Amino acid sequence: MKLTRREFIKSNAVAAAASVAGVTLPLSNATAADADDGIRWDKAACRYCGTGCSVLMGVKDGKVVASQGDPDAPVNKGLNCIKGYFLPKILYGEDRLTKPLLRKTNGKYDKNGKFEAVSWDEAFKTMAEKWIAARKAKGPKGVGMFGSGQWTVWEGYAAQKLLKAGFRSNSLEPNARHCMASAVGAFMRAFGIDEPMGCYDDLEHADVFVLWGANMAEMHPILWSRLTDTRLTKPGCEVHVLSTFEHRCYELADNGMVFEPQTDLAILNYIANYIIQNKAYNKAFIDKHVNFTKTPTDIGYGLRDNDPREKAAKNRAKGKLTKISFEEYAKSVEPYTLEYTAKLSKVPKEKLLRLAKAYADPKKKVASYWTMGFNQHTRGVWVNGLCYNVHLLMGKISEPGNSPFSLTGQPSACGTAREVGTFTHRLPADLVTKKDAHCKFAEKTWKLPAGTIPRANGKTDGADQSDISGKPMGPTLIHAVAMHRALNDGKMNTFWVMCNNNMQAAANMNDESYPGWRNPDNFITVSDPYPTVSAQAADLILPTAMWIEKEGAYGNAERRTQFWRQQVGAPGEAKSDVWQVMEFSKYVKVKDVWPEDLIAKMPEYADKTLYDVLYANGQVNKFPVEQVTDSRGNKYANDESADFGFYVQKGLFEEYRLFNSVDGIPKKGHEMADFDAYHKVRGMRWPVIDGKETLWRFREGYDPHVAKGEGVKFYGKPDGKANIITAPYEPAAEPPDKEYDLWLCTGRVLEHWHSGSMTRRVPELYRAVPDAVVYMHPKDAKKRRLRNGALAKLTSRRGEIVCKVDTKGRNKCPEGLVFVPWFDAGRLVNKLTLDQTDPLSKETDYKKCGVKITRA
Amino acid sequence: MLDMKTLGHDAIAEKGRFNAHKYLILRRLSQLGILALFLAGPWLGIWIVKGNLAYSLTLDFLPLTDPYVLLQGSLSGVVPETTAIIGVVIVLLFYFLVGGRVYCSWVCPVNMVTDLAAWLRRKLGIRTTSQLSRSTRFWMLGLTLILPFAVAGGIVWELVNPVSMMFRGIVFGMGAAWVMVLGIFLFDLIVAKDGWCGHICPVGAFYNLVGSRSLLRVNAVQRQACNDCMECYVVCPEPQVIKPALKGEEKGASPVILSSDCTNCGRCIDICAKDVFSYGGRRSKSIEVYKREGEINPGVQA
Amino acid sequence: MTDTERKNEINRRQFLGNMLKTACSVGLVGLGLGAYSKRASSLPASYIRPPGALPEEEFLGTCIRCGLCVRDCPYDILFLGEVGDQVPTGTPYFVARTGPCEMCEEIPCVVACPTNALDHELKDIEDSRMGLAVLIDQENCIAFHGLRCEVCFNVCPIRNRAITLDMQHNTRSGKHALFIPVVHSDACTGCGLCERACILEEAAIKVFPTHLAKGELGKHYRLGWEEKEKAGGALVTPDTEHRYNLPEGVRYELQGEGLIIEEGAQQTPFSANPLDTLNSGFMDK
Amino acid sequence: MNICSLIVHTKPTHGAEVSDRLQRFQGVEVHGGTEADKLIVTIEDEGESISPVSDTMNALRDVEGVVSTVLVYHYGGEESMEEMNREIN
Repeated sequence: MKLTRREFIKSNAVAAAASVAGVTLPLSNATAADADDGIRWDKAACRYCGTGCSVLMGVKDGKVVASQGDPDAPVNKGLNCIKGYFLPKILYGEDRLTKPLLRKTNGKYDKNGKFEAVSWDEAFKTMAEKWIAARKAKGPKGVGMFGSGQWTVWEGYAAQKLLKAGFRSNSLEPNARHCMASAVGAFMRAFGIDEPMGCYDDLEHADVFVLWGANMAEMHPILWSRLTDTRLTKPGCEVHVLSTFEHRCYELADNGMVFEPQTDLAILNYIANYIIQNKAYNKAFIDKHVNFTKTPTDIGYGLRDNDPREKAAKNRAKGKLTKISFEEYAKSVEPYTLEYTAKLSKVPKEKLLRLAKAYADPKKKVASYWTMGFNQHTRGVWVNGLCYNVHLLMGKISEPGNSPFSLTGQPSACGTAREVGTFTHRLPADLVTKKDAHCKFAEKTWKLPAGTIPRANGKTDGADQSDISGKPMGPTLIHAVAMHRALNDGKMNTFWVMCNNNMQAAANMNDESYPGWRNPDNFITVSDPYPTVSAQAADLILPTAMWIEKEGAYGNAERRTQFWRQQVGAPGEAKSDVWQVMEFSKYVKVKDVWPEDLIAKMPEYADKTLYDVLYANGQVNKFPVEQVTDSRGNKYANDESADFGFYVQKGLFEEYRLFNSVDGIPKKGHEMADFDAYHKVRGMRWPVIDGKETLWRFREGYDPHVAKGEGVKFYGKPDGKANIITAPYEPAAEPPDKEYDLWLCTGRVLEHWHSGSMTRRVPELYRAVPDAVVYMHPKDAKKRRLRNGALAKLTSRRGEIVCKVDTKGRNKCPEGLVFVPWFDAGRLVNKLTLDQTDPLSKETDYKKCGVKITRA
Repeated sequence: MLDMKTLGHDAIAEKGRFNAHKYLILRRLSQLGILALFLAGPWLGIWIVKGNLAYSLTLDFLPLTDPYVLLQGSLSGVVPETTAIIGVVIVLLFYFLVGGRVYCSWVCPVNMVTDLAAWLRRKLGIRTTSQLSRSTRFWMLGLTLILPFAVAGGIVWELVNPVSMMFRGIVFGMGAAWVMVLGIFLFDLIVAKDGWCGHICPVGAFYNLVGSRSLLRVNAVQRQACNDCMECYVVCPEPQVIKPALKGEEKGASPVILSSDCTNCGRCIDICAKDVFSYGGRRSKSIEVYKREGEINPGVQA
Repeated sequence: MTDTERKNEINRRQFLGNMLKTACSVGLVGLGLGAYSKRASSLPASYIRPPGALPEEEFLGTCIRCGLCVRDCPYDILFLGEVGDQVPTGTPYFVARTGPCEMCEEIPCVVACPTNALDHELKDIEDSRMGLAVLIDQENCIAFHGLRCEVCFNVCPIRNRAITLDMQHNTRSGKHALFIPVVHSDACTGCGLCERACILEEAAIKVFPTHLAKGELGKHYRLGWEEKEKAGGALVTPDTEHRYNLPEGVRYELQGEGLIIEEGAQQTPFSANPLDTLNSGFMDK
Repeated sequence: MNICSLIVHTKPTHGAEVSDRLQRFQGVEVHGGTEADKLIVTIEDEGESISPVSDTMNALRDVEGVVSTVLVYHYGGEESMEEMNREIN
């Protein structure tokens, strides 16, 4: 080992001090690496929730043999939750899929056949034939793709191009639609730009924490650990927790509140009312930075057109804001008195008052956190917005500790689904398909003829659109729930599900998802590492390289983009999602899917494949294959680059950056650093300008987009002002009645992630929490002659499941409500749930439907 | 001299193969049937009898308790539960009537092992015998009843009792209990004829005492017909019990085998070509006596 | 001596000799058995008796090894000791790591027991004391390192009473908390659900027979604060009020924080009243 | 070019926290001892550094959680940075 003179002197100095102090020092990095059995360590972002913990993976002989929390990661400082502890094991479940599998009878594809191993070539040929036929026969909505907030950034980006530009279809949705869409809707309406203004440092700076429908203790374990620490160490710090049942966060709560489902709308309006009545609002802030608006009410529940609840709705799915005055706003919240709200929500008055006072105290910094309790809500956009209202009234926003903060459930809900815009109505960097200018910009950036991307009218089920050739296309937007309905109705014929388990995850499985997938006219492709419920219901299964079997990037809830290198190879013939998307595009020719008049604009494209025009476009493929190394000289494989002959990830990311980080882009504020920079750091929080990260947005000094002297500027809106949007309490779609007499709420547990397809393959996690149970109040159980541990049958209007009763466990439900986690493929709780959505965000409400429970 | 190779041939010739093995077959049916009842639950889910020979519950109603085990427990200072006592009373009554060592020959699974060893001994012509006294088992019994007082740990004998061990082993899981069973088999085969059951087993000794006044007995009812073939002595696990009854005519002894060592196994009945033996009551007499007394006082027989 | 006499003599001697031999060998067997039983009846730490089991010594005298508890356990977690096992042959046990007690409310095993070896007085499963969970390895329990596990806490059926989480500041990371599981013997039944659920390769929390797991405070000693709480006040006469010599702006709370320097006070070494300075003499002492 | 090493005693159990704080100073490196609450620290000036080593040393004393600092080793040479960064064999 070579030493410089300086290092030599330093090591002498260190040794001298150590011997005097009697301290044994750890081996220096270089020596430690030599001694550590040849394990190669490298960083990666954790595969699970939106927290974005960094982990170090130890690889030896092509296998992950060791792991640790990254001690230098600012988010988690070497810590992990129990799922993170077992990260390597998710790669090595015994039943990894290693070959494409196609349903066949007598050697030919058959919808009712048995799965047989096929070559990738046969898989894609079969698929391409179906996709081209469906696109021709049924138009842009004939084909569809359902991706994920677990896709890496470039996977989402590649899929975005394939669907919007290649197949000229807006039928691309991520599972984030079921997860973050309401948050997005509210961000756009209030601030005109997506994602939280604050960051995780708020966890150390706030004096008051308010949890609105977020079980952080289990779903964001490491963030909860930070919140808890602040509560323990900061004098005067208090924690308020609101939910429809008591969960683990109540163990820390100073003010724990259990409210009647849906009445969060009323509680937030009460707080606003309290602030106004007591003149506690920050007048200077309001005058300078806030507009008051109102939203149409009685907007329905996103159900099918023929549902009586939809027919009864006066302003179905309407969301256009109209300006109002402060006085009109104040009047709109006036009915939400303490008495009325306490009665409606069943929360004791003194608790509500304490909560309102915490928000109204100008000296206290308040951080509000929420996840699915707000987002999976038929008034999700409203309720997100009502929380911003309270923060905006007080001016408690965009500064350390004062932060309304929407937490994400997936590792890249922000990075991939939202920032890349893999929604039906979006394009990268907050651009939208309803704006011609945005589409034109995307087409130019992608080197495609104008008119390639189908224009939308901004409504996901709105009026017909004309194609470039003047032919009517029908409405081009289609959201996740509508996709299943379209499959069910035979309007969409091919569907490709990637990186998520949508059959288990989507609501109303019995009436919509399953019949849709098994509709004989349809061809369903599922890409997954494991045989999930979705794979079982598919026609073609593609084996997928997961997580660190490919080079990847995720964006967490605090706008932190984190990269990792490919650590190991995938088993068998498994291939990454980005490979699958790009390879599939080679099987489709431009003339198969584009009309003649569009081709006429660029006739040289006529005989090319979608691969040629989308990925080998001289832009994506401009970075040659290079040996990936780290600063210590370790070498890493990159299977996609080896297969396609250029640095795939870099090419896609750098083209993506043309949407957010160069001059002349339509929307500013999403700036990112270049590809190579991210491999050198433990994530960076965008906007990254001149290599500098942004911690708090919209605030002078913290955000470079806010000029000196402006103080605060919500630059997502043309006038730089945020919207306070008044919205009333409206009841839920399916409250309990005589027969279905209990609320059903669904969710997750600490030990399992989402549908459990990974964590249930870790024996220790499976042993810790083997099956889903129904958590219920002992009195509710007793009334039904059930006791702890007994088998119960849960029945809704749509289906039934059987599971064990838990009256003693971690979740304590009030009388009248039960909670069932959805991780268990053996108890598919989404047979029960209703496919109700927020009419504005189209996000499903999994938290409120009626069930009855009997002895099984 | 007795030829081991033709053992039982006469009986088969005289009575037919079935009748020459009638009680042997019945005993095996009894032993295996009891096991089957216990196994029907765990194997087939048919719960007729639960538990094992120490305590069982039949049809969730009838309790049967092994008095020997319960006695050991009581001696360690435990007052038994009512259900257990009811079970003991039923069991004691039963064995008091049919003969204590009926347990040994009709119920105990070890009997099948020691019978096999004895059969092999005869086939292979192994003639070793041990110096062990048949009274050893009573010493052993005494010992197993003193131990609960003497050392902590309650029912000490049950730690090693091969009898309960084997039955429990079959019903609940064997563990290394087969080593004990194999030991008994080899002991009986090589070291001592009827070594375990006839000499050592305190369980047998206990039931021996329980049945010392039992009503059901084997009777050498046709003892004059005896042709001194000696085959009954060969197959009898407790041959010392036969002679007083079979050859005691001159001394005026009763033809009934009164010794409580007798296990009522009925092998002597099966093996005898002359049908000398049959089951009878404690006070039964030989045919001649009946005849004679019938002559003098015919009213007795009626 | 006649032949008959000699023969009788020999017989008598033989008889006595044989008897002695038998007695001796049986005696030896007895010694062996006694010793074996001593060893065999010391229940090993990982074998847990079913709910309601009497203290081990009594249990061994009472249990007649019938296996009815095994038969009536709906979760099939109970086994009878087999020859070669470390547990007395034929007696029931469970091993928490592989099959813990699921805490049936009906306690069918106790109902099934014919001899009261499983105490029929036990009516509420939460009153059972099969053993006591011990967080035995604080070095490897990942909660002590700040990882968010808490599986033992999550699965514990005596929720938030038998195991609680002690939240502490993580001095290493500086901004996270530790969630330390703490077992409470007044509520822990020893069911072993925590041990089974422990996600480590070798469980860090284990259930042991209570006598192995529990320490005992010296009989003379009481914890003062607990006694005070029980009594509802000080056991002895309270002090009269304490008073102190203190500079301005400084308070002293005897039962509270102790010395409290009021904010704003002592910003400079000078009193706000110049006369104080003037009258206090030179400061460079 | 100055290089010196010192032992920084911290409040009990505060080793790690203090270590983080110290490393924020330019030229300060902590080499271990967090467990023992006795941090082994080196301070280097880069030649053109604004704050000389002695200033840094004084500043360290005022860091929250630091109990005392003890200078153990000091090297003060006249070499240029280039010389210092040359590899030796």
